[in-house]
Amino acid sequence: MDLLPSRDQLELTAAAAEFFSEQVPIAGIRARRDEPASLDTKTWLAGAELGLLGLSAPEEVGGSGLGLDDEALVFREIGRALAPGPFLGTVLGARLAVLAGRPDLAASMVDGRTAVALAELRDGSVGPEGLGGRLDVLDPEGSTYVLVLGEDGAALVETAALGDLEPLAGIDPGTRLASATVGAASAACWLPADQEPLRLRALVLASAMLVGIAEAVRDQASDHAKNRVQFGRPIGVNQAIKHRCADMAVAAEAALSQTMFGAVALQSGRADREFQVLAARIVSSRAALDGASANIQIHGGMGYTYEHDAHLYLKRAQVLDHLFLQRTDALGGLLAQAAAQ
Amino acid sequence: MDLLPSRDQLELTAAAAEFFSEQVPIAGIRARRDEPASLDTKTWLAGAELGLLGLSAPEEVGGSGLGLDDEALVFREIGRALAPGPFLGTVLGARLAVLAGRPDLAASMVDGRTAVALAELRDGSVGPEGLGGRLDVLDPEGSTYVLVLGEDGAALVETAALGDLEPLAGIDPGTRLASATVGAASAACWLPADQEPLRLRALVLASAMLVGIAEAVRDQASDHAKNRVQFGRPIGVNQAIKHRCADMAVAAEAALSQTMFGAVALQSGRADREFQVLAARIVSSRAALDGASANIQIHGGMGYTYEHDAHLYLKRAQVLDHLFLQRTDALGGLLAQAAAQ
Amino acid sequence: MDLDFSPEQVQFREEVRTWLTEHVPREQRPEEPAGMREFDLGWQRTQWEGGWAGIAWPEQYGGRGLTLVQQLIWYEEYARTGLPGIDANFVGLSHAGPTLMTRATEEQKAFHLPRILRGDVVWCQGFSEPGAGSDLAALSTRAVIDGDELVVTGQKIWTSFANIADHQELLVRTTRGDSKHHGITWVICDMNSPGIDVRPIETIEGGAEFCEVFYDEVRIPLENVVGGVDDGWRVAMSTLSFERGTAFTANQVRLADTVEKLIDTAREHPGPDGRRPAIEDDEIARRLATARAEVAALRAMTYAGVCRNLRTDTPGPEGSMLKLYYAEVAKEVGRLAMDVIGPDALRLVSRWAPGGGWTGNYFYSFSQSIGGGTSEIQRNIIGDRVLGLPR
Amino acid sequence: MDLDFSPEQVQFREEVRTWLTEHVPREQRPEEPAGMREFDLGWQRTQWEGGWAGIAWPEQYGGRGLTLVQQLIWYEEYARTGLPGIDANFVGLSHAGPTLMTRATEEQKAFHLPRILRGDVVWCQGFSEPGAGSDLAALSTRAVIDGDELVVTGQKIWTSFANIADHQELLVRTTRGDSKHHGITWVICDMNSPGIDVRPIETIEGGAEFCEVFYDEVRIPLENVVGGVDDGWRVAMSTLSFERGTAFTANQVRLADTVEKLIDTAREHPGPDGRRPAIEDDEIARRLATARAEVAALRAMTYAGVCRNLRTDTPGPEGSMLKLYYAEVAKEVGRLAMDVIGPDALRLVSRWAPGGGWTGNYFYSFSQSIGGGTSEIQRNIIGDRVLGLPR
Repeated sequence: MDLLPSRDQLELTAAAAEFFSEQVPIAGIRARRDEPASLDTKTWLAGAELGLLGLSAPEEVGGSGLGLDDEALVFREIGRALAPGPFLGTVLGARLAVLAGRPDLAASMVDGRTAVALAELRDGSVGPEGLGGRLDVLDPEGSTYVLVLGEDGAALVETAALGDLEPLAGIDPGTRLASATVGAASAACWLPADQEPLRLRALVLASAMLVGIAEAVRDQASDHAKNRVQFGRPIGVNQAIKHRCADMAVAAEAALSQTMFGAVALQSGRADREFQVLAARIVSSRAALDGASANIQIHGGMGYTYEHDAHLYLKRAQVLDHLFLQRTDALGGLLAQAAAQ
Repeated sequence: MDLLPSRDQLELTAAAAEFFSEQVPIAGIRARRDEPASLDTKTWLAGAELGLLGLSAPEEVGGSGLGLDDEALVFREIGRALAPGPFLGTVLGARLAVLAGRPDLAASMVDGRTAVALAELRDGSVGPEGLGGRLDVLDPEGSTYVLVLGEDGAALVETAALGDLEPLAGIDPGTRLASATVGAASAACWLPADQEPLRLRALVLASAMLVGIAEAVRDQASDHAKNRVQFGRPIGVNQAIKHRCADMAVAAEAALSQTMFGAVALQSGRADREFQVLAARIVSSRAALDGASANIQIHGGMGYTYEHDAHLYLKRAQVLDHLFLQRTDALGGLLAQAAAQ
Repeated sequence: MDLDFSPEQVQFREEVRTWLTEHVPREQRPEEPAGMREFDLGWQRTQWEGGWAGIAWPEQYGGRGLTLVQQLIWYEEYARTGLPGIDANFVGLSHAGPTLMTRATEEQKAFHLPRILRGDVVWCQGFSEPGAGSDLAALSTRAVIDGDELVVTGQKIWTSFANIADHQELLVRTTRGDSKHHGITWVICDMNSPGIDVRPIETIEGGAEFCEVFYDEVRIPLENVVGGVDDGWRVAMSTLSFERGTAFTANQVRLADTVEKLIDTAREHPGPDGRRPAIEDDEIARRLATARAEVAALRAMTYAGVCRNLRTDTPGPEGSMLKLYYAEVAKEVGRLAMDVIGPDALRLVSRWAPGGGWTGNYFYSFSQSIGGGTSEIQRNIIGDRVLGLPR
Repeated sequence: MDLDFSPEQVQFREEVRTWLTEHVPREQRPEEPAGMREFDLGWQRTQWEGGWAGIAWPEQYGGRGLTLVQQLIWYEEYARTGLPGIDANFVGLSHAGPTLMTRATEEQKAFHLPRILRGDVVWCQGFSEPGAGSDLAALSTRAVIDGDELVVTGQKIWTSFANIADHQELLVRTTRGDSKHHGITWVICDMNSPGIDVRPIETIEGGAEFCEVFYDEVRIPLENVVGGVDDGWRVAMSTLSFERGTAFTANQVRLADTVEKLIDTAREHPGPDGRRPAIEDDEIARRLATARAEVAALRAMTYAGVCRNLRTDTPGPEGSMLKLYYAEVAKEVGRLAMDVIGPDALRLVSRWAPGGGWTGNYFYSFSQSIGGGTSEIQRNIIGDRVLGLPR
């Protein structure tokens, strides 16, 4: 029984963190706000080169064959760095392609040539025969496929098959948003839910990103509390600030522990894996949203400016909070489970 | 437009407050915890003598002919003092008797000879023909009637007609609780809801008591924060304490203002009276429950002892929170109203 | 107690309502600064001509000399028209004007007050600095006396409408001594003076509501000082307590309106289960009802506060209670709306968009517990001054 | 990472489970003190005889010398039997025992530790005083050295089981100097000494969980001092951080069990609308699910904490995170239950009643954020020691 990162895992996450802080600084989100793509191709390919897209993919398709725990730890860094770009869709897409018997496709995703955007079904349905309905698409620019999760399974559908995308103003300057209405589009790959619970895997990775955000805002707020002086003392001496930082720390710690628990539970096929993953999503969403909100308040006026990073954490957390499963559905789903093992 | 107490009203409430603090000290609740009645007859009659039971009753039945605002201000003092005894039932019962054409009965309530207990219908129904079902009865000892509020109106039913009451352990040492199951009991008086919205009046008085509790715990917590020294300073210097007291003060102020607004709105027959009264109940319940809970925490270990008064405020607030209307029904009812005037 | 307005007050409300219906600007308020300035000043001038400027201002300064109740009625009716705030005229009418009335010389009053009421000029406020937020008295923008002028160098922040203002109520440090409250001077700064540089600040909601103002040896005549050199803290404090008076009413009425609009949205928008309207969700329904109750209580508190002011004539720290309660309710309404709209929460819609935008409103709501004194500062004030807790 | 216990650990759990099934006391725990003492000590003796006393205690002190993982497994399985806490044995096993191991002389250890494990004696704690709650070091119970004895006069409070205890870990002030942390002495007090008066304190939940202890010139041999006269603060601190280690696991498992029981209650009890079961109410359902998620996270945090302890061997301030999170979840569960049962909230039912009592549990839940260090103190510790914020 071990819930702490191994030495290898610490090295892996340090490398990922270094890549993001050097190649994908948060300020880049503001700089690129009017670009069609939230991340430039060069950086995307550099990330692929570093192996970020194939951590859990088998070696046959160019992956590293690591576990979901490793991947979750790296997605925590993606969340912490607020790295934009279709990491989530592409990593999940590669797994789908592998399990659906399309190693060629998976390989082109792992090496970064083929990007997969996320599409959330707002209305309609998806199945082995294809997709129809209304969708919200995240970061479609440059993607070859979109990943759509349905009740019965997950599909990869060609982005081109969605027809004209209507760009929308999204809340997160680091996530492009578009809307699509599709009559009928065929699925390039289909993975039935009873073969692999891809939604749970997606939730683990989203939870890990939320954990990274919760930790980042805890640290940003604490740093500010140490350095910002008002009334002759750092504001962190005030319990209104200190206790709020403490609450952020506790929520982040709970979210991290539960998310790793969920990752391992899913990976090891525990009977209560769905329980544990849903619980992870619930506590990590709360930690990130509450923490990001508190961080804005702690920064006062500065936290309300576009120039500061504080709002970017909140906005990304809001986006993640709506991915793969609405919060109320996660709660309903958790209550429907048998008690934890 | 005036929402502040007049000089007369200040005098009236000062007299009531003095009576309660001298004749009905909170410590008496602990002292009488094993007595059948929560208040002794002598004190009850002294209260009647002072006119507390007939504030809004017409002079013909021995009342003072004052308004609901006056009565609400006095019930705020009853709440603040945690005074036990069937004040609420008897005052409402007297109004019911007056409006139902039984001034004789009303007169005997106003002068304290006839006490009216509150009965909450848990299951069953009440109408002009009478009452049947399961009831919770509050402070039945010594009462001649119970007051039952139904959807269509309010009834006075003889306590004796309820048959054997089963005494229950209640949460509030200052409120006796019993259960009754009634096949059919006739109503001594019946007041249709379309003639007089007695439930709204009951809610105003209960809200006023909740306001008194919210103010009492605000004051008790603030006093403690000023006097309790830890780490060499009064604990009130700590924002964890100070800000909590501030929140209590704001909630109490909001509850007081809205309750008086509701009282006047009901009294003057404003079109939005139900809206305003339900809003009063909602904010005053929250102020009292949250405030009483915070007060226990601020008192630390002492607040967790039976010997301290802190728990008595919480327990009374819980009882009041369940009277006449469940909180969720108050919220549902408020949402069903048209917007405020 | 009663909720009845006197026949005169009822008639006053009728007049206000009629006049507003006839005179409220029909055209859209321009978003670019010059047009916005023209719009706001023009509208103020219309009010002035109609006799509605400075309802509770003393007659000697061109006001109507009526009570706070009439002022309250005006703000209620004004907010009900759905117009935005009093915006570019806010500082002049609600901060600078009242300060001048209390502390300025007759000459200063005679010059400035009529111009404010008539809509001739826009005022802005220069109090906060990057290093002096909650701790306002820590301000360090320096002013040196040179002959009959102050020479000002430094920086201010969070200045609304600095880009279109004519005058600024400016706090500067003239003496650096032992007490940070001593040595501050309150001075009227001409925003067209050489050496002033104004830069807009973009907010998290989008758009530029505030500016930074930089001062590089800006020369201000000493005769523009109000209340005496080094005595500006006392002058500024009189403004701050006025700020939390009835001027706040319009915000509240607008919040009540937002809650009602959100209830309407919840009736139409699919709820969390994707089938029933959001309002049929038990949790959402209860939170909507709670917001309704709290907004009602906010109004009741305001009324009680006005009554208290009528009796005592000195606005107390109770204004902080209103401000705090308002901010917390506004933030909860912001969050609640995000839950009502579900996955639509990903779409950014400006709160000024026709039909209202809930995501824009959500981000905007974060400013409510920061601007005009953070909720933490309000809790300090309530703890210290209302409850008398030790510092 | 993995959640798999080693084959030895799995086997250990099996053994624990089997043994507990066979040996758990069937009779009701008596409520009167003498019977309760006999029950608790008898049950500890049974565990000792079965080889389950002091699982993570070093072998040299009669323990099993196993790791915290086994200790965790024991607590998990123990709590699953539905037995109450380790109660009268708690202070001996989880506070006093570990302190003696770290700080006592070989003689003291040899005398006391086996007696604790064998269930020969009950220990209680004498730390808090009426004037020294959160500020423990402000304690003023005085001890004067007289020959080879300490003479103790003063008062302690919140002492569980003082009425049935044999020994007490007692903090007294031997020197009053500049530093309040210096001059405190940790001493073993014989609870049968003349001059000790024990009075029960009734709680808001009903029943007397705590006692006040009064000392009137109580004579304690100096050889009972642990860690040196005046050096008791350091001794006490080692106990306090142990307190927030695995001993806490049983509470958590019990809280998880409470949440599951509440879910069962919500399936059966009518909800707020009086028609559907409470669990079909959207708000109640979400709060139940949130509680489930948080209790799961509490376990995950505990596991992560045990893993950290295995690596570093020094329990850090992270224990305060667990304690705080636990307390806040427990309080929310207490409130939630009141909403689940609706108007039944007026009936007082002890949480020890067969089937469980939600009103009793609600009042009890208030103690969770007070006892063992208030939630405010935990937040201070987390802010100061985990986040390094300025004091």
